[in-house]
Amino acid sequence: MKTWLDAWPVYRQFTGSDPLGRGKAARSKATEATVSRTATADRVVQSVCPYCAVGCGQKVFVKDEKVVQIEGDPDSPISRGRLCPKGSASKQLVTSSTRVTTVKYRRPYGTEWEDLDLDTAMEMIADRVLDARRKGWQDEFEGKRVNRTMGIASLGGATLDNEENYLMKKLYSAMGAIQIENQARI
Amino acid sequence: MTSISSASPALTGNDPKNRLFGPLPDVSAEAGYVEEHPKRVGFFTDTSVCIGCKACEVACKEWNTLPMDDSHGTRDVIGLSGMSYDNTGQLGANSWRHVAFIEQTRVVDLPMPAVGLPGALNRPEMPAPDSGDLDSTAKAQASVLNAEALSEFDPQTAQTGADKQIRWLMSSDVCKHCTHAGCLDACPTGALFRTEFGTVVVQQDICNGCGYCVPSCPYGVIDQRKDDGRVFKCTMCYDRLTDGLMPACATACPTQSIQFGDLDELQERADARLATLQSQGVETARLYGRDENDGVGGNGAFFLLLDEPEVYGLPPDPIVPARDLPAMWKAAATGAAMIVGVAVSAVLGSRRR
Amino acid sequence: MPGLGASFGRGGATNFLEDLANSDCIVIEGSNMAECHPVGFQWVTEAKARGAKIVHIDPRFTRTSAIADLHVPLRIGTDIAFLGGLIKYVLDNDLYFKDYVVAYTNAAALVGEEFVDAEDLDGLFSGFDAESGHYDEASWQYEPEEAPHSSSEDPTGAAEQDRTEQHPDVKDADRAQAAGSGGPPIPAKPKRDETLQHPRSVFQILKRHFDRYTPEMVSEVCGIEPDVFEQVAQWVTSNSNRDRTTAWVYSVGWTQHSVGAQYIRTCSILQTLLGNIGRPGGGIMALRGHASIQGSTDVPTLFNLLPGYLPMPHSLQHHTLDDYCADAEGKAGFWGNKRSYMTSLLKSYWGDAAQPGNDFAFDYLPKISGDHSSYQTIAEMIEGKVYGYFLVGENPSVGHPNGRMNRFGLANLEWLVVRDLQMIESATFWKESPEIETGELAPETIGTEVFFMPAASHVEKEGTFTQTQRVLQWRHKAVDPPGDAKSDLWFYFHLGRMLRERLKDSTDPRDRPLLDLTWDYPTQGTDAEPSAEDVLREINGVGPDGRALSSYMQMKDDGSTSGGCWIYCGVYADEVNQAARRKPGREQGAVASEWGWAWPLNRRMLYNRASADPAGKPWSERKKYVFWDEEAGEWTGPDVPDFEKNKRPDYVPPDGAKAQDAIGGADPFVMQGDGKAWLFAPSGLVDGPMPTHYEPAESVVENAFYKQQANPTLERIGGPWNRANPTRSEVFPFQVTTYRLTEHHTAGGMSRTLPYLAELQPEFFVEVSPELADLRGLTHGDFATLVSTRTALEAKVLVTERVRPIKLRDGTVVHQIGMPYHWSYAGISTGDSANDLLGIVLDANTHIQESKVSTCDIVPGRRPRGPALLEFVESYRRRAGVDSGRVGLNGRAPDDAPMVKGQSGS
Amino acid sequence: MTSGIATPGAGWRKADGAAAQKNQKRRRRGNGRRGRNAEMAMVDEAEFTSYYGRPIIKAPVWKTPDVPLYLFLGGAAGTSSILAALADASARPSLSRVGRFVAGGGAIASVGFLVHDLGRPERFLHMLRVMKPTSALSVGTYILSPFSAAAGATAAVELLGWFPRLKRFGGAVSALFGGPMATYTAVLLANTAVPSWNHFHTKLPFVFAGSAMAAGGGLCMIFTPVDEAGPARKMAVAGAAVELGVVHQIESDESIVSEPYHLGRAGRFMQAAKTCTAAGAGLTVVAGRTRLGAVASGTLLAAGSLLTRFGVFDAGMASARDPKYTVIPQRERMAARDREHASTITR
Repeated sequence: MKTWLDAWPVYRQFTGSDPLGRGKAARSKATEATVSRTATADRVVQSVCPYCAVGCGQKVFVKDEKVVQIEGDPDSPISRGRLCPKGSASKQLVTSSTRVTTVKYRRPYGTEWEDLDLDTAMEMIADRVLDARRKGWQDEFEGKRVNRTMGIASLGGATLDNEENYLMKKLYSAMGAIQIENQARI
Repeated sequence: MTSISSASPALTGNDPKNRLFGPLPDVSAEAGYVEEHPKRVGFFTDTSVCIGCKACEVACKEWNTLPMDDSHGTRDVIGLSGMSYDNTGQLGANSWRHVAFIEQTRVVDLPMPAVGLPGALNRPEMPAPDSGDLDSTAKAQASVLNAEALSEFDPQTAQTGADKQIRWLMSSDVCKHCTHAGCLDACPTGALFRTEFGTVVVQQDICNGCGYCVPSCPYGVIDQRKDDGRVFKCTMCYDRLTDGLMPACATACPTQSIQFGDLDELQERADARLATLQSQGVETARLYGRDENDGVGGNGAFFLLLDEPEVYGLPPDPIVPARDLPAMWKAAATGAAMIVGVAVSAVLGSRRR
Repeated sequence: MPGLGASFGRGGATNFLEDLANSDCIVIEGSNMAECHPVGFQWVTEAKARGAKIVHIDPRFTRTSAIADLHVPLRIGTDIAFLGGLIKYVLDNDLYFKDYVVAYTNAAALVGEEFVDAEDLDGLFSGFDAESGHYDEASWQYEPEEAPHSSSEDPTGAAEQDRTEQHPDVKDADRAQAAGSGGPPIPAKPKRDETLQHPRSVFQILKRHFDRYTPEMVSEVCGIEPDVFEQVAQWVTSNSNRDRTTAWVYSVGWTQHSVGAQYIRTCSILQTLLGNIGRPGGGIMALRGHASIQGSTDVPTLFNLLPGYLPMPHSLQHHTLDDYCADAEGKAGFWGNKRSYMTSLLKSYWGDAAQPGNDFAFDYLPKISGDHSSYQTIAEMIEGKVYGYFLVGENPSVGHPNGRMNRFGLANLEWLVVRDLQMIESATFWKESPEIETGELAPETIGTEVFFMPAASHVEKEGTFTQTQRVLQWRHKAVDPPGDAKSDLWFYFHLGRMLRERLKDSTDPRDRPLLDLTWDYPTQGTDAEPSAEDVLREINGVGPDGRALSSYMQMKDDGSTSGGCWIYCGVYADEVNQAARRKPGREQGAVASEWGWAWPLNRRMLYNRASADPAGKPWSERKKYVFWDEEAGEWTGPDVPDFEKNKRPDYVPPDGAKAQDAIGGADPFVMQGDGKAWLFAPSGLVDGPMPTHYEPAESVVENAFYKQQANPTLERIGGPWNRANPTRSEVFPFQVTTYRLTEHHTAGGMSRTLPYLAELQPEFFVEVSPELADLRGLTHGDFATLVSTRTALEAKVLVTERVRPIKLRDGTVVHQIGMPYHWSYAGISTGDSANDLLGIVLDANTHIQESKVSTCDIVPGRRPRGPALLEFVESYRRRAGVDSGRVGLNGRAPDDAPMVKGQSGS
Repeated sequence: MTSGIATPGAGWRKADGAAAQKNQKRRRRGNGRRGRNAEMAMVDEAEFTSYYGRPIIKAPVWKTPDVPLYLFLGGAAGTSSILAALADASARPSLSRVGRFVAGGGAIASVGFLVHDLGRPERFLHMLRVMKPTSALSVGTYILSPFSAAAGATAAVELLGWFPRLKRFGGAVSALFGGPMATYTAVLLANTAVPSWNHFHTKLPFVFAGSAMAAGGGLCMIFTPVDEAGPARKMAVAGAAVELGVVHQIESDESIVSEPYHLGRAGRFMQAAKTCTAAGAGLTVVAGRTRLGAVASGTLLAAGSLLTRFGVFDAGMASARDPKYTVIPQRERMAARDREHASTITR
């Protein structure tokens, strides 16, 4: 009976320290159980914002292998935990419902996208790379040795990691592709 | 044990403890947190350093998983507002932070130089350009702007051109977490409650969407989400506070325009900031919501503004409606008594049959 | 950035963001820092709170201006005039930092007699070849101390080098950018006049060159009042001395001009004269716009560079490793060790296959032969010369100027691979682009095979970004990417693996580079993700003992060391991923050296030896930074000295010294051949040793300085899809500039798709002044149509006094239109794409387009739809006397396009 | 803040160039009904500023006609219940019976409207979680609940003819709450930030009391034989007089917040209400003792009351939507305070 009555805020109003029912007496069960989702995250990972080049530190909170929060990393001496609207929207960027997560394929003269298996796509791309490389190959240009292909070009965004850029340039150079460019030019 | 009636200034008209109105040194204790409780926390929003980036808006939405908004509670309707860079419009159920943008000019008293342009001549369908009056323009430019005038210039104000000065005010508005909160007074379910931190929060498991808090807020903060029925507003990230974290907006704010902390400390900081600005000649600077003697007993979230409050869409002299509650109940009781009186005399004054 | 590289020896920002808090005056010019780098801007507001003056120089009154003490609304494209005016002001009033200038700059160097200044050739320097549009830099050289080649060990090679260096094809290949780390080579040390009085001293040449940049001229050209100029000059100069420093902040508001590199050069000259380089609170802060745009030039995916700013071998110059290193062999500074860096790179690429006997596989590298930059490549695509294209996190259909031309390029490929998070416009051009509506493209005519490969986001992979101040920060992986999404590292590793597998039995010598490639990165997890940390270690380099190198000074030219990017050497020192260091900022000093890792060798402020006087003492207590500790016999301070730690300040290089040993103890610019900051750049820039004001390629104003209207070397790409608006055309009477908003990110793929960002700036709009609105009858909130020779766009109109018409002294009024460029047809917030309006005109130094200024017309109402749009734009072209912009099938030139029924070019 | 409202921002003006933004320049009905001093006149001329003409406070989200109907029915039911109880005590069975039906029907319908107006109707019982004297809705809940229970039950047993003693007790209970039931709704409106309600917080209860009497009396008149309906007629006429009198006070108030009672839809409602009420009261006096006259006048009175509720409701909504009703009174208040402050200083 006592417990049951205690659960009724009016009773708490009459018996407690909050007669007007605007504070303690009005607290609900859910309120008493309030917990921040940063507190319940399985882990926190330190990352860096992918938008502009200030390089703000981010803390990525993960729960059940899902990103549940991304916020500024106060440890960063550069950003001191702050983020701009884009950085603050990073979780939405990562968890966006419109992200495309499967391979899409458009055949020549096709009018619609088709689904394609990732492995098949990789095989097809590898075939096409070798073919374009061969078709665009130049041993010499205007009498000078160039050992290159003009059949393949590439344009990377400046949100590529250094490691990715490195592998790209290394692979392209080895295959002889030279028209390798980046947002850094823009 | 206190009885309701003896503790009900609203009904008795007796409010010695300032429970309805006036300064209140310890809002949490008044709300029943009589034992040890955290200090009252708040926001100090210093608009003189706001860069209008809206990080606060986004960080708030991300943390609180608010829906996209057109500021009227309906979703998926977006369009350019034309109100400078403000496309949020106002605080609402889905926008708990709102950055206001106000473009202002101060005309330097000069004849406006005429305007001409290259290339307009062969476009007869266009209005013919006036020929520029070189002399008056040059004279105007020369006479108005000199280094002295510039150094006297309001340091908060950037300068553009000779004939007018421009400034662009930006301010991130938020729930004020009033000492005397109209919404909290109005809520009939106890969904709105004051937390141990002195903030005012809606308990979403309780709210039944009566909507009474909406017109009770003198700042027009809280609003109903139409498709949900319940009301929503800034919680000052109550859940984060319980985890010892700062609210999301203050965490994100790049220039510390939004500062979070213990209210008394923020107030000191704000006073110092105001003094600095005033010593620099920023005459238009003033604090808003800092005064505990104002109509809501002071705000938990207060501001340093550079113009009158209404310029930012804030009421210049808000008063919590409950200030007059005793008078209202008195009038209602008198009215009720009057009905009984009229009815009794009507019955007594009528002949039977 | 060659502007910085040619001036100081490295292309990176000289200071770091946090250091802005130490400034006494900050000038933000060519940058809208508060909007585009809001979090970095906290250091500006901090400086302001400490009493610093903040000046914002920008055509528009932006959110940066709102916080600044002073906004200077100069006319778009006139920064050189403004900065040149400041240089003259400094020189005329003897306000330069004399001790600094004499000791640390090339002010005292003498230039050869053949040099003729632009002052005397009406805007052209000596050596210009009108036919090719290129300069020969020979006449810009120093007067040598001794005969040029006597100190060189390889006279023939060097001579050969000198000859080919000036070849147009080599110029086209963007050698300037190779100054990203290591200044351009100079043949010999110059004669000097320490009194600075010799008429051919750099100092006197500079004085004469900037003589006509008077306050009146600045006022006339920039459209600002002389008193505003005076105020800026006064704040800047009074805050630049032993005790005080001024910082300059720029961004793409400078680089995206046809004279972009020279904008930065002008600022470099000014900041050098004021003694603000290498000192706390000083410097030139280059703000990059993307998470790792600095990294993307350091470890480049650029046609003309190899990692660490080593130039890509050129077919005319570099047949062997010896050729490649000839310009550097025996030279002072960086160039002296070029062979070590290159050899280490080749060892990283080809491992055991790179041996002294085969020139360390130098021949495996493909050679460039001219300009192969992005826009050139697009033009070649339209001609059908390129078969396959990879777009990796890039959306040229929206992000590049002249989107129509870009889309025509894509439509003429055989195949296209797009790797991105969202379905971006560059992947859907074949069915949704504006050209589908106009009828210029149709799915049925486009043979391009498109593979959309979902990519991993920044939290779904690990690796480093190099941010704007050269700091590498490691990102840890938080979660696995969803579905088929994979990191780019995964994609390229496995693509390489598959190619090598396919070719494993090949005997074709052209396949050797692929087969000999070191490509054995360990993989982890079920999807066999290669280890990014392993790649980083390879980039760092490994010594003969198999351990990670800790400094590029350890690199050898005998093949005993490897290293994929010499300037990043040290990032894996002591076998520790230094970029992953996360010692909280509050637990370290202001420089925070233990957070991440900065190239070179974790130096946060470049050229910081200049923060001390020639004797090694701090210039002042207030601006103390790095100084010589005589007792310890080393340079010390809160930062890593950007100098050899134990090189005494009074060190004088002995005769015949090479590489770093040839740099004196009082020469802070260790990457320059002479250890000096360059007020005059005898080489390194293709459009002049000193900056001159040219009008933008598309301008409504005549150049008031010289007869030469625009940059004589600017690069155009011709075609019906890239017509130019004529200069001072009455058909296109308004200037237009493009920019970003805080709420969106570049081409919008990462912002227009996100509800929280899309709703903040929901529609494409343009900003116009009330005067222009009156003139053209534009209504706030309604649509207007903007027209150029490329196309026409519609946008909502925001009438605002923040955009100001510029009144020039001759009575003309220049109306400027502001146009954010984030939109296109995909995503939540949509609109026409601003970049479609722009043409492609390039800075010859960088091949960066002039997207910050062009011309257009604006009329009320919405644009025509469908084929009517083509006719509408064509009518403007006709009126402006411009060639037709009509194209044939899939955007090809009308003539060589195969005729298809009902679709012929006009 | 001494700069006063004539010089907001010391010369700074909104830089618009956009016609859309220029709509907030002026104010006020121009009928010169102002008495005060020259300083007030200066205030009159002042431009008032706002943020792009946007409202400062949020207008109530209450649905219409639910809430105006609730106000009307609650009032009519409340007064009817009193009338019924007194009629019962004075042996007027018909009037008592009618009064109980009106009270019961009105009470049940009000509860229905109230619940329907909730955003989450299924949670209507949460109203009983707390008892808050600061909330008119909470206090109202503790008035409405016993009232509607009692009135409803009384009407039910009246209809069924069971338990006569219980009926009398129920009638007495509902009568006890009838008065508060009729007037608390005025506090419900006045205890908000809505300018045109809040400003008249001491007047609205009397408007509502009068209006409720007119409605309750009117409705009872309609259904009660004229012989027994004397008390209803008297109460109705008295109520109408009170309503008209206090409404007149509100409409002729100095403050700008009385303006919405004249303008637009609210103004039309108020005008119609006055007409109906006055006509109803007059007709009651003249022809209330005839069956037809009773029906007609009762209907007019009830309609007048209903229209008053709609008018008051709409006036409040209009005052909430236009920032001038928020800003100008507050500015005037501040100016008055400043004057007072200045005079205390000089004294």
